[in-house]
Amino acid sequence: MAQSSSSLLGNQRVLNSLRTLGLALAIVLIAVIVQSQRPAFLSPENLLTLVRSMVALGMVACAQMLVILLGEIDLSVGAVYGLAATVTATLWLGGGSLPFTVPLLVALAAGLAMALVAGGINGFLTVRAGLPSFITTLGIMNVADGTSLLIGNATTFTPAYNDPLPPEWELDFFHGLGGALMRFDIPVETLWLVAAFILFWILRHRTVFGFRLLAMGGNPEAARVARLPLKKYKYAVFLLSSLMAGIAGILDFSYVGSVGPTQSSALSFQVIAAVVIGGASLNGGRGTIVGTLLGVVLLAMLNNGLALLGVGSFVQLLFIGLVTIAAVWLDLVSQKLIRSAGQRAARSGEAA
Amino acid sequence: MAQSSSSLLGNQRVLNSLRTLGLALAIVLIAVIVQSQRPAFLSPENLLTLVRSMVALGMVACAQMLVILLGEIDLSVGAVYGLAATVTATLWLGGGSLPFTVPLLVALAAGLAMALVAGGINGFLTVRAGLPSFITTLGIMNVADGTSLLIGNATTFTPAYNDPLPPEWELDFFHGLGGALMRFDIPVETLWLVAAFILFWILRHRTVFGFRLLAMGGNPEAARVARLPLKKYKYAVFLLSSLMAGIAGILDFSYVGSVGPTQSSALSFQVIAAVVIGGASLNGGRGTIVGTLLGVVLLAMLNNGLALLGVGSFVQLLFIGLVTIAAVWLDLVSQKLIRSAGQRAARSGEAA
Amino acid sequence: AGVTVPDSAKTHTMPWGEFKLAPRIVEKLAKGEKANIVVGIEGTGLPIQGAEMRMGTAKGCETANTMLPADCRMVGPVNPDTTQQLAELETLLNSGQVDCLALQPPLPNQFTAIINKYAAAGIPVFTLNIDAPKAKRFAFYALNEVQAGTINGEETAKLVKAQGIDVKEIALGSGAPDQPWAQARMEGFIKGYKSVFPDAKFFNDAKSGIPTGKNFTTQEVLNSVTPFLTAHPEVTLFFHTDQGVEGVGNVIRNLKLGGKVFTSGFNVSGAILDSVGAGTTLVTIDQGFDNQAQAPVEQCAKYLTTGETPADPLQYLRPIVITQKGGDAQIDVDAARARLKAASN
Amino acid sequence: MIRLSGKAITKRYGATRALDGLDLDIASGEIVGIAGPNGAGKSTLTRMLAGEETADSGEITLTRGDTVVDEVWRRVAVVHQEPHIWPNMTVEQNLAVGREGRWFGDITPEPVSAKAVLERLGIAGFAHHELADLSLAVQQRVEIARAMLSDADVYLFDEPNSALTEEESEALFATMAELAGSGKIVLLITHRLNDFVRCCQRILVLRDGRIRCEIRGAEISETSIAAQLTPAETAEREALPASARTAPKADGAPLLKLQSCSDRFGAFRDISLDLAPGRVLALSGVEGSGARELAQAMGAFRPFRDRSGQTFTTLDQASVAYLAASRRDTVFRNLSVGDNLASRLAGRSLGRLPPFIDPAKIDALAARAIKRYRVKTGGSHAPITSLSGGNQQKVVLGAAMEQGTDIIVIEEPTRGVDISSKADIYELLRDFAAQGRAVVVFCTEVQEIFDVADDVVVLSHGRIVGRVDMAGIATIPELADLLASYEAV
Ligand SMILES: Nc1ncnc2c1ncn2[C@@H]1O[C@H](COP(=O)(O)OP(=O)(O)OP(=O)(O)O)[C@@H](O)[C@H]1O
Ligand SMILES: Nc1ncnc2c1ncn2[C@@H]1O[C@H](COP(=O)(O)OP(=O)(O)OP(=O)(O)O)[C@@H](O)[C@H]1O
Ligand SMILES: O[C@@H]1[C@@H](O)[C@H](O)OC[C@H]1O
Ligand SMILES: [Mg+2]
Ligand SMILES: [Mg+2]
Repeated sequence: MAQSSSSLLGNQRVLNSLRTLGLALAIVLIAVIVQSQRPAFLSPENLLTLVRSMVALGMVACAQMLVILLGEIDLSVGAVYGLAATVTATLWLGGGSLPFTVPLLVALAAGLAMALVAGGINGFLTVRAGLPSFITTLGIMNVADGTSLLIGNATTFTPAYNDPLPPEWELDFFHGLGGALMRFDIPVETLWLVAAFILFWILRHRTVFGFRLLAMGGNPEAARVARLPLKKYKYAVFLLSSLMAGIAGILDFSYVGSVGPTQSSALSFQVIAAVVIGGASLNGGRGTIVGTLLGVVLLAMLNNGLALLGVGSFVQLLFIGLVTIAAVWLDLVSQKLIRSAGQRAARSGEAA
Repeated sequence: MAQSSSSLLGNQRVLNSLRTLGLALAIVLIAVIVQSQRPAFLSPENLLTLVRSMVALGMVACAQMLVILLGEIDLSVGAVYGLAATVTATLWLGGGSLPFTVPLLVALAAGLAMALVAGGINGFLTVRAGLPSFITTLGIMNVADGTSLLIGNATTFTPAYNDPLPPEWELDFFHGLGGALMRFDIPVETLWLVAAFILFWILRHRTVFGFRLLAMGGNPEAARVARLPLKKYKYAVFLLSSLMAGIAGILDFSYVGSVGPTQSSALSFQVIAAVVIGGASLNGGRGTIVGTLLGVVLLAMLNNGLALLGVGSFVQLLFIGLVTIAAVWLDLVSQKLIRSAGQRAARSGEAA
Repeated sequence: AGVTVPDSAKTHTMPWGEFKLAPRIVEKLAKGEKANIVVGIEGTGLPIQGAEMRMGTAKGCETANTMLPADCRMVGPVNPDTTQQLAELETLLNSGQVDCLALQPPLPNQFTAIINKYAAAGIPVFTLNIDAPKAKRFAFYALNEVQAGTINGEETAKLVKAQGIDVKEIALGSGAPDQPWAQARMEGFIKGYKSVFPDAKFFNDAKSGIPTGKNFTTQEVLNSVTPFLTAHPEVTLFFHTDQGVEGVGNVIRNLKLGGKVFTSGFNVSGAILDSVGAGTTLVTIDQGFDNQAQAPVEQCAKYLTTGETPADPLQYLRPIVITQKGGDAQIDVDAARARLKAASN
Repeated sequence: MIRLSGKAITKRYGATRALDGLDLDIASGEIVGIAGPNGAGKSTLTRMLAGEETADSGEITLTRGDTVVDEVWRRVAVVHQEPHIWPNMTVEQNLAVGREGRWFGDITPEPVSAKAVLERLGIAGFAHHELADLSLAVQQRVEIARAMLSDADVYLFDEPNSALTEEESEALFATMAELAGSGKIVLLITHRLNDFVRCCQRILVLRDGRIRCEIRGAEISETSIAAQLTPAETAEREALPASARTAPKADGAPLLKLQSCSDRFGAFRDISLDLAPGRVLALSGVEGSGARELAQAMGAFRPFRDRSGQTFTTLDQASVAYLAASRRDTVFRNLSVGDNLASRLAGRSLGRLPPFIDPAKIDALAARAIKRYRVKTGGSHAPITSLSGGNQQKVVLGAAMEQGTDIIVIEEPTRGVDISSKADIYELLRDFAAQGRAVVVFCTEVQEIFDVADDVVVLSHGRIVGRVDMAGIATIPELADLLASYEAV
């Protein structure tokens, strides 16, 4: 009896960990289909391209997942992504609307500081003023967009062709942040992505912080009754979210080699989509890093695959819509199957 | 006792109806500021422009509010808005990728039917497959965008200059739908807006449908136990939402005089913002038509006012962000005041 | 010490009928008040375009001020948004804030009705970059997109021939493959290229351009063109209709396909010119966004002070063709750099 | 004559047999009690009867005279253990949901009967208040009002009075008796054995998903029911009357001193109170007396306002854990049993390196707590939503007690908990206090006050109207009379 019940427990854990199986399956399926049409898909070059294209999305999505776990949302990440890069560029290279320049390191610090300020305001307005975060972050999205356009004056900045040219070491250092290629032509940027995933996994699944986020998101009222530090945690997730957006913006600037005005809402949208595809609930209390990773992979792979196939843009939209729906559906169906298998296993365990 | 409690009842009702006072205040405040700078603001012409600019936003927002009341979301409205107009245009005028044309009335019916199909799929996937509506409608947004591009072949359709020119009466009829000017130069479109607000106000506040939506959104589990027809209602709101988006798309097509491929996500975003600004909760169970109207007015007036003031487009973004936040904040503060007045009244009523 | 508006400006016969300048404009100019020249574009925050058009507006305004006192202002949504742009134009119209309008509608002929309203209100309207030929506008300033695409195609083909490049297949891509201007450029490119190589094989056609990201950013181009080129080794020439050509150059460099795969396209930036210098980008066309904004602003002032307006409403600006070495009706990389600097300062 | 019968009803959740071939036969005219320990299957049975969930097997039939009713659930009204109400709607609107009566117009319940029911339940004054702003007790009464207003043959009351006071319960029982008298079937589920004695003519004892025995008429007494509920436990532990307990005298320095403290919204005024270590303090008072709000304030869940108008919380003086009455506000429904138990903890209790957690450590901790608080569950990884109401209460109580604060403040500590566990919980609370800490409870049941408290403070109209040292109280009726006399002031 003790034996069977313990095997059951083990079972339940296994079941829990299978939660995003359906999504993984959908990804494998897409990979198989694309590969069968275009053998270049699984080539090392293309896989590198694929991973590289996930960097910003993935880094920002990890933090966004924590925001969503709390039942909040951060629509401003796209704008902050642009803001951090633009502020860095303007301060470092000049040419925007600021009358002075500063050394690279100062500019980088200022770029990230701007991101943190945005996050801090998001936190303040949501926590203190009690505004819905949809409004707060929508407002800050506009403010951040406006600010970066004002500061950068809609200019496109290119360090390598700037006049005056920054010192060699600065150019190298900046390129080294994200754009430089390591062995096997792996861009430095991808390391950041890997690091972010590992750190966020630990944060979410192996720290008191992550544990409490889960509780707070599941029932904020109960969290208030249990006197969990809801407010502090809200600040923390908004700051993290903005910080990751800022870092991603600067890394992409480094990788691309230039930065100009961007349309910010697109990234925010993709990021939230990835998190939700990954099984997080917009009502809070549910969400994992592995799920988020899979959501990011799905979106990135879909774009990559469609580009590989060279389908026209109209059809691409159709595919993206249909495949997203199908993947989440598959995930849902498999979750249901797994759950009922679990119940059956439990019953037979009891009968034994 | 009976007397004091009945006066209290009256009191509490009044308090309930004051819920969006803060927002109304914010709107008045903005109006006063803009008017003091630009006397043209309150001119009849400008007020007409203002109202006209609210038509699509307002009509779609009313229906979206019902979706949100149920705790769901419809991101596809922007795409459906474009789809209905494009389908109508292609079928009526030719020139897209369809090899035939049909009379205007058939084309209009087809355009609206397409909208309803989109809504039906949204409903089906959310209700039957149990997908989060964020995913469903995001997917359908892409599918609808793709479809309208495929059908319309990214052509820009202009009835008045079409070759062959449609019959005179069709042109007149079509223009009469939304674009024609009535007495005092009031465009027909605005009548639709007024009608939509009245109908949706009745639907939300004076029918069982609206009453039950409120209940279902506030506590779906209790609604299930009370055997409210949750699924039917979900279908209904998604269908309504798509229908209104379709109608708005066709009306704007009539007013603008042409339609082409547009970027669809912007409208969805604005619509949701208006609803949330109007005090609806994205968790469901909270939302009024008057609030939504105020949200729509706030956004439209902000755009109008900033255009009048002639601030640069970058600064406009800043303002839009800040004012949105400030308005919702003001609303919240006033709500808190009203609510605590209510609590105190309740307390004294109870003591009596 | 005001400006007297000549009679030829007060009423003017256009191909579409009679134009009557609003008396209030005549009066205000007579009083010495400033004329409000408004440039309304599709997206003030669009990469390259937004910044260059702002410069152009400023330059045009300087010239305009030599003719009459003028205030010039650029309006429009930050990113393309038809509804918002339309509402803004309506608002400006009925608050009497515009005395002359230079407008870029989001789509051809899309803003016919509002342009006609401006005309009816006695305000001259010019279009730029995207035209509304059915509307009561005075003139249109832009590239002839088909023609510019054709030139691009021809010049690219000539270089291919001259350098003995082995082109197996050609792909067409765009940030906005659904837009008419993009399709016109692709169409022109095919035509121009085929005038040299009639049997050239195209991977896709003008209606099915490969989408490379609707925000025209390099990031998006990298994510879409890299896999495409990886999967299609037979494609050795990639024509890109807009600023995203910068990204294509990057992709070719990143994939170490320099010398094997080439690109051509539109617009300039430091990186694009670098790629032209390296021989990877064969041809790029500087649309002169600055010129597109500058010309109608100057024309506004000219009309109000002299009543003159171009006889041909299609004022096509010369496409500035940039190649590595320059040549007939072309400029080389260095000259292009100088121009770029001028256009953005 | 209405007859409700069930044959071999079975319902399984995973490995749990919630109902295990239950047979049932009830005729109209009497109030039938259903007794059973936590997790016995009582709520499951009500859900089956009301058709809210379908049984795995078995049959439920309702006959009226000779006719068999088609859709049984249509004739069943339920008062759920956890109120199924709409927090975003007013009390009046809550009554109308699902039986709106007309398609257009201002939707309100049928005014005459609604007013009568609300007045009877004493909540007419709240008719236009949103339920979110009201206490659990009011919410529970709204749930009752909904059942009263429905036209049914069968009325199921699943712990309807777990947040009601003695008098309020009395009124409820009178209504139930009327229903039974008018030929309806009335079922009552409760853990207050005294309620059975007061109003039932027949009691079914449910254990492990089956009806194990029936107690009728004169045989009904608290002891006889208790004996059936816990037959395994040979030595039934009688709760010690307070006079026989040895709580330390209130001599240590008070853990908390309140001097003329008031509530911001005027729920209570001018409260002066010392909370002595080692003792269990009960706050008593009807809904609206301010007692519940005072408990919340002592739990640092609501700010106090001192004489100078400054606001402060008890957290400034001591560490406080607080537990709200409604499980809606205490249970993390997205977490497992184990995680709920660990939810209030931090630091080393969750792992060796503080910011990091060690799942194994949480497991061990949860396993210990499950045993200690006697939670009936499939294991610490089971979702908390799979637990019966009483077992959920044990989990949240455990979570608060494991927190190890100086003071613990609990509203309705044993709401929904069965009698054998109640005794355990009282003992745990007293042990807690015995370590030089203090416990404050707000409860509506006199029995509970009698069983757990060392001191009682009675509030009425926001002021303290009486203080009782339980050492001087020997019987429950004596306490009840005393409390009633204070409240009547
Ligand atoms: N949704 C569910 N999933 C899994 N198990 C469940 C579920 N609902 C009930 N159970 C189990 O069924 C059994 C009976 O539960 P039920 O709620 O009927 O008990 P109860 O008699 O009402 O107890 P209480 O007095 O504590 O309310 C319990 O063991 C419980 O854990
Ligand atoms: N006086 C109080 N009344 C009601 N709730 C309170 C009170 N004090 C604390 N809480 C609850 O306890 C939780 C944690 O306390 P708080 O909000 O101060 O956050 P915090 O991040 O811990 O801040 P601090 O660093 O000031 O302790 C909050 O969710 C809050 O609701
Ligand atoms: O060149 C393009 C321009 O003509 C269009 O209007 O916007 C995008 C640009 O790339
Ligand atoms: Mg605190
Ligand atoms: Mg129960």
